[in-house]
Amino acid sequence: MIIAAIDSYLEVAPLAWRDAVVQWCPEPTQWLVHHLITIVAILAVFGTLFAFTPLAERKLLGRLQNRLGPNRSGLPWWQNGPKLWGLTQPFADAVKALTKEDIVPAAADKLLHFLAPVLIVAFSLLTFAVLPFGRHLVPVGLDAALLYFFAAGSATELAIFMAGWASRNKYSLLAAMRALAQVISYELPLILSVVPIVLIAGTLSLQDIVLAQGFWTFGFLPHWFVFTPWGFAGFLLFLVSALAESNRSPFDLPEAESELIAGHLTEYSGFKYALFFMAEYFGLTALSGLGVTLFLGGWQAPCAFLQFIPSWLWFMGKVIGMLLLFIWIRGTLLRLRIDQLTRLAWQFMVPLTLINLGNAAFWSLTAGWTGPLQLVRWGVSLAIIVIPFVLLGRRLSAGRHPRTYRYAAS
Amino acid sequence: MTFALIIISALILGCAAVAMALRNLIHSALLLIGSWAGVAAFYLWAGAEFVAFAQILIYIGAISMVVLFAVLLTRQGDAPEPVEFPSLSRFVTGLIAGGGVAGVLIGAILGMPFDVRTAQSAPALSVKELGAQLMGPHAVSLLVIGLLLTVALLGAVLLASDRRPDQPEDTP
Amino acid sequence: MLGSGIINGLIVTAKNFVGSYHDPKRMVTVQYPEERAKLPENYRNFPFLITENATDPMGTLRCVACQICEKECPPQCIYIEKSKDKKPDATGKPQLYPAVFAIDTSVCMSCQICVEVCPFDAIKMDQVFEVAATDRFTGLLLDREQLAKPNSYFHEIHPTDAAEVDTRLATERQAAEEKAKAAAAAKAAAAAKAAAPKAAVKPAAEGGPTA
Amino acid sequence: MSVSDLSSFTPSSGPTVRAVKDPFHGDLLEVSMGPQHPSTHGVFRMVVTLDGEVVVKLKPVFGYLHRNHEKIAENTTYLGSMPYTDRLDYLCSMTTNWAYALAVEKLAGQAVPDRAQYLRVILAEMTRLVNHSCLVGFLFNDLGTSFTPLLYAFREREKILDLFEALSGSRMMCNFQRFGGCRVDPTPEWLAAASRLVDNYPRFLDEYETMLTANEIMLARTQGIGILDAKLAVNAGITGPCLRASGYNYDLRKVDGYGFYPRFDFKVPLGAHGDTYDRYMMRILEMRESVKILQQAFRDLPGGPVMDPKAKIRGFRPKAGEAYGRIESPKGELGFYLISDGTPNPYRYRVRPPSLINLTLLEEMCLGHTIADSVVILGSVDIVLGEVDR
Amino acid sequence: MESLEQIRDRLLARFPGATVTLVTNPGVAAEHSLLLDAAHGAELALFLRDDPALQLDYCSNATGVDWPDKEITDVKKTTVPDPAGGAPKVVEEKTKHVEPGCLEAVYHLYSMALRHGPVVIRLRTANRSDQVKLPSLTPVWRSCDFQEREIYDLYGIVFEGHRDLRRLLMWEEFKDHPMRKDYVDPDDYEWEPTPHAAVLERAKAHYPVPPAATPPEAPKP
Repeated sequence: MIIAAIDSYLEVAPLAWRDAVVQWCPEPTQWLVHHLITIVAILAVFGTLFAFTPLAERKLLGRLQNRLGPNRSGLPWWQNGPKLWGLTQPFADAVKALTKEDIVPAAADKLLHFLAPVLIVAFSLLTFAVLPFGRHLVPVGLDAALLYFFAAGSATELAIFMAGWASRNKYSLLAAMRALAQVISYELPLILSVVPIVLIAGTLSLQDIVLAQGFWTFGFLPHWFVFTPWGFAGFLLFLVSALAESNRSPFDLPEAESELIAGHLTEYSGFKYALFFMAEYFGLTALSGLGVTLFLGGWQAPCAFLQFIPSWLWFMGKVIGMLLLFIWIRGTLLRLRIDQLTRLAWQFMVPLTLINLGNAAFWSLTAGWTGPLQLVRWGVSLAIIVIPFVLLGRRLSAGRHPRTYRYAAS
Repeated sequence: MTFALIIISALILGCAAVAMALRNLIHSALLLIGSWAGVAAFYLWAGAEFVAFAQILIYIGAISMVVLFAVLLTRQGDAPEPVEFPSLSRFVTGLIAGGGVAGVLIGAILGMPFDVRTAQSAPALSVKELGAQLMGPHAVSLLVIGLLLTVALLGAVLLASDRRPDQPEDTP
Repeated sequence: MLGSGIINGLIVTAKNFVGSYHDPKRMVTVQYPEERAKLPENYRNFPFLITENATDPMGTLRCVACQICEKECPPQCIYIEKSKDKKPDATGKPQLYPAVFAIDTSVCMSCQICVEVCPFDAIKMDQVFEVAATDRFTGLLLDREQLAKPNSYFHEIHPTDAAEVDTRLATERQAAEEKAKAAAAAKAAAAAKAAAPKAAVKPAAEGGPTA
Repeated sequence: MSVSDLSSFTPSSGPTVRAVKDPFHGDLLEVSMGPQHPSTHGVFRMVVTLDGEVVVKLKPVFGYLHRNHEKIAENTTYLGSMPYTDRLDYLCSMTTNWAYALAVEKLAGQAVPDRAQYLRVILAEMTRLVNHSCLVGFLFNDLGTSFTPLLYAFREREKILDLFEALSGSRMMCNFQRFGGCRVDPTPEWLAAASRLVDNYPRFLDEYETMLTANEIMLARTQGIGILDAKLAVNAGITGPCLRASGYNYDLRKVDGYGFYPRFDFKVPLGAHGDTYDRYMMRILEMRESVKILQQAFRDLPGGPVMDPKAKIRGFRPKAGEAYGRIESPKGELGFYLISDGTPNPYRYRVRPPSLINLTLLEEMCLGHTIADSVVILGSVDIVLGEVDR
Repeated sequence: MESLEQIRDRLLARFPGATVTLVTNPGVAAEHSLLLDAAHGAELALFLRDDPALQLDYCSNATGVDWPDKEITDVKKTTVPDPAGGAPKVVEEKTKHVEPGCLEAVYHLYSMALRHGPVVIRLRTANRSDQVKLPSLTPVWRSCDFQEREIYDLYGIVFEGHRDLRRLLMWEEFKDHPMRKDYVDPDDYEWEPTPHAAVLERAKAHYPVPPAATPPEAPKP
């Protein structure tokens, strides 16, 4: 009984606090205060998450590479006090980013140069408005939430172009073009890999999609979409295009381009550069939030009896898990070349997502099958997606396989 | 509610006007994109969420890129040649053309049966019904548009690919 | 299968990640200022001059300013000026000593050729690597006083090398002493012999007048 | 093959190079991947002319690290030049010392005891492990990983460098060989530690191979890139792993049989395609062969003196004459050509640098590839600027 | 592999116009070499590379050597009968004459195909001042490309027929050739407190000694 009480209280706690504050202020401003608090809450939670993600990245990469990662930045006023395992590193980075000199090149287009970082952070923050953080914690319950998410996400390209163009530097323009080519060519597989979810769930609203994943067979087998053949394939395709969309590891062509210096960020320094950095991490968090909502059951608990833990904890746990997965991939994989990247998008990802769409259609048509037919359904669904994957994979890496070597006779 | 409408229409018309007047081509292109955003805001005000987000996704996401690439690849930099006004005849022909188009547009709008004033209270159409409508009565027009887009896509691919005949498609 | 190579790579890095928590062999870095890696005994950085004891460093320098190391040093960074007078060294023989012995550590590449060619084991390699100086010109130009370190320090940093050098020097000193004693004894014997015939003559002379 | 057609030799098997000026292309972009560049392994500069992404012309520029090592050597004694040879190829100082000592011993007819010969083989093969693990780490850095393979390789390299430090006193500037043997006799503990390290070195190689050799992105980025034709390579004097990657069997350890190499049985790996992937695999397979040689060398290391008792440290005056000694350094054929006129200083001291001559065909290898590939091709050729510019 | 004499005779037979002489190496290594005359250098090299018996397809090393003008005082001992009928006296006349020096390019050729040892060939210029031209062997062996550019840069031998003869190591505007024996290196060093006075004096001529750093001549008592 008590657990249920606590659960219901914790579940609704953020809303209760907000309503308390709203009651407290005068009538005309209540509407405004209501929304302001939601915005401030989101910014606070994801702001600190953004602050600690680079630290987690550097420590995790360090551990991958047999070293410790940052653990030196203790407390500022306590000279040789405890080092706190480097937990105060984000504040040190923030101070560094703020105090660094912000150089604007003379020939740059001042207005666009200033507007680009502002726009890119604004657009990537907009996407947080529709993510269902908890059972009751949905900032804006839109009917076409998924479409809104992609609309806000796709506007970042405009900001990248403005950054590349405004720096008035040949390399940054070249790199901006390359970044646009990458983002545009991976938007199609991103959206197409999500369409099967809409087809099965029958709605564009994210809250309903999470609710559609809310059942457990035998109490501990969740009905998350990722545990279906088309769902798992969709999740992998979503993962790869999310990596490309947010310029992360195997596709970090524009920014880590050792040939074109720092891509469209070459002429930025100080706080503006930190803004671009922040936008990249917000975009990454938003995309992993969407991935969690669509494929991993959003705020649903993995097992029925675990539901007493508040739902927004589940959501945050899964998002952090996705971020760690991205960091892990960054610590291992090599970078693709620009033409291989675009070929992967058009010749491998797009056909696979279309086939996956067909697979989901087959899945929804055969929803009625029960008993042994269930196995047949799974088998056929698996076949529909695995066979093209193997064939396209073979075509993509035609003639490339690890070689065996002969030794000289003499 | 009309107060929001005034702001949105001011935004749309203002951006379009300034875009037309500016010398710097890139700035005017961006202002054009601003006015498209205004149109999206208008849809939101009118309660049609789906159309608004589609507008943002397509216009601001993709078509703006096409416009900016076109501007970049055709003109070198942002130094436009000065536009000269030599003769009255150029002014008159301009006026006639503008007047003709404006007349047709206003005639079409006034002739429409729906009542402009009560637009904002239209019933909020849910996405599911919208989908059903699209797939139901309007399926034919949807397929025609789809066909048109694929043809455009294939045309673009053909146009781009025959530029380098000797470059084999699958270089390592 | 397309992704198998990538998945193997991920598994290897995961093993390293997990290993870094429980497998000391994997964590190779050391927290420098607090923990210090143990330097191997043969480690060499900049040369230093050996003095017999710490009390009177300039008095008991082993170096006899023979300037072999100055000639043999590839980057020519040693500068020696002989002293005018002589002072007795450990074996008592009067030897010259360096009035000025400067090593320009900004030029020295610690190649230890000076140690190899020094016949008197007067210069050995130190193990100091924290030698930051504020001024490029005088900070790194070490003169005789800064270079001289007692033999006990040499035992501390190169135990086996120091022991071997000391035994060799001790045997040489004994040999020198025996030779000196033998020479002294021979001189005494010769003097005695010379004195003996004189004595023989003298008694004869005494015998003569008294007879 | 007459003179004319060789100089205009275009790589027939390489990617097609667009000769005709295509009207659609705008002006070419000349990029100077300058002395300060994250992936040119030191102060090396390539003036690259780009058509969009594709390299059309590539001119290497040298001389940023030129100290005129040969003029210095003419003004110091033979022994005085030995520490400078550490600074030539600062990744493998032991093999460079040995090459110089070999040339001077050939010049002066100096004998070397057996234990010193075995020790030289041991140290040379350990240096080969150090250099190849370095190269493989840097190659993956150029390919875009965020330092993970590089730090795995460095972890192994550090263990070997600690052994060098315990033996010669310095990790990279060993100054260890003398004319007639080695300077210090290794202690039994050192030998035990070294053979223990060598025994579990293959574990590191297996971890590397499972992690990266079958990686799809690695295959896509390196196979078929920077193809080097064997015949052209021989004519251009390319030696070492780059030549063997093109399938030409020429390893000085087998050809010259210098030192005690004929006593060890080891195999020489050969590539088939001569592209960047083959060059990478050559290094991995050569590391496995070096481990075999080391195990045999540790097993039957003889006793006896490490330095020829008659060898003189000071006043070393070889008779007038000249000699050319060469060894198989990890980068290729490293040679020393000495002319002596009876004085303690050499009259002419010439170093044959494998890194510089392996760059002769850099342009032919990079033509037709993108700029991202040219960085990887340069990485696979394995140059060290100390040796290139001397 | 046939001995150098046989190679020389086959070369002379094959190219009657060329002069090929054997240069003996007095050292222990006894690697003798063939001095080819500059005019026919390229054809001789091509023959060495293409001859089926030799197949010297790999030029390992191309080195520049500077032999400056040597002052030779040849002592002629003549026995002069003593007019006064005593024992004949030996009179030494020292006649000093200057033997003209030359710049030399030494090539070490190996055969990778037949795996046999070095054949060393030398090409010498007429003198060290104006006639410093030699035929370039880069068209024959591509490996001499950078090495000949280095010899041109450090010794000043101009190689005709080289694909792209530019300075390899020094910057383009550098005038002199550093590796020549009579090269005087510029003395505008930055001031250094190296105890050796020679460097100090030369540096002082160019740079005022910074007041703060007193040179170590005045040793502390």
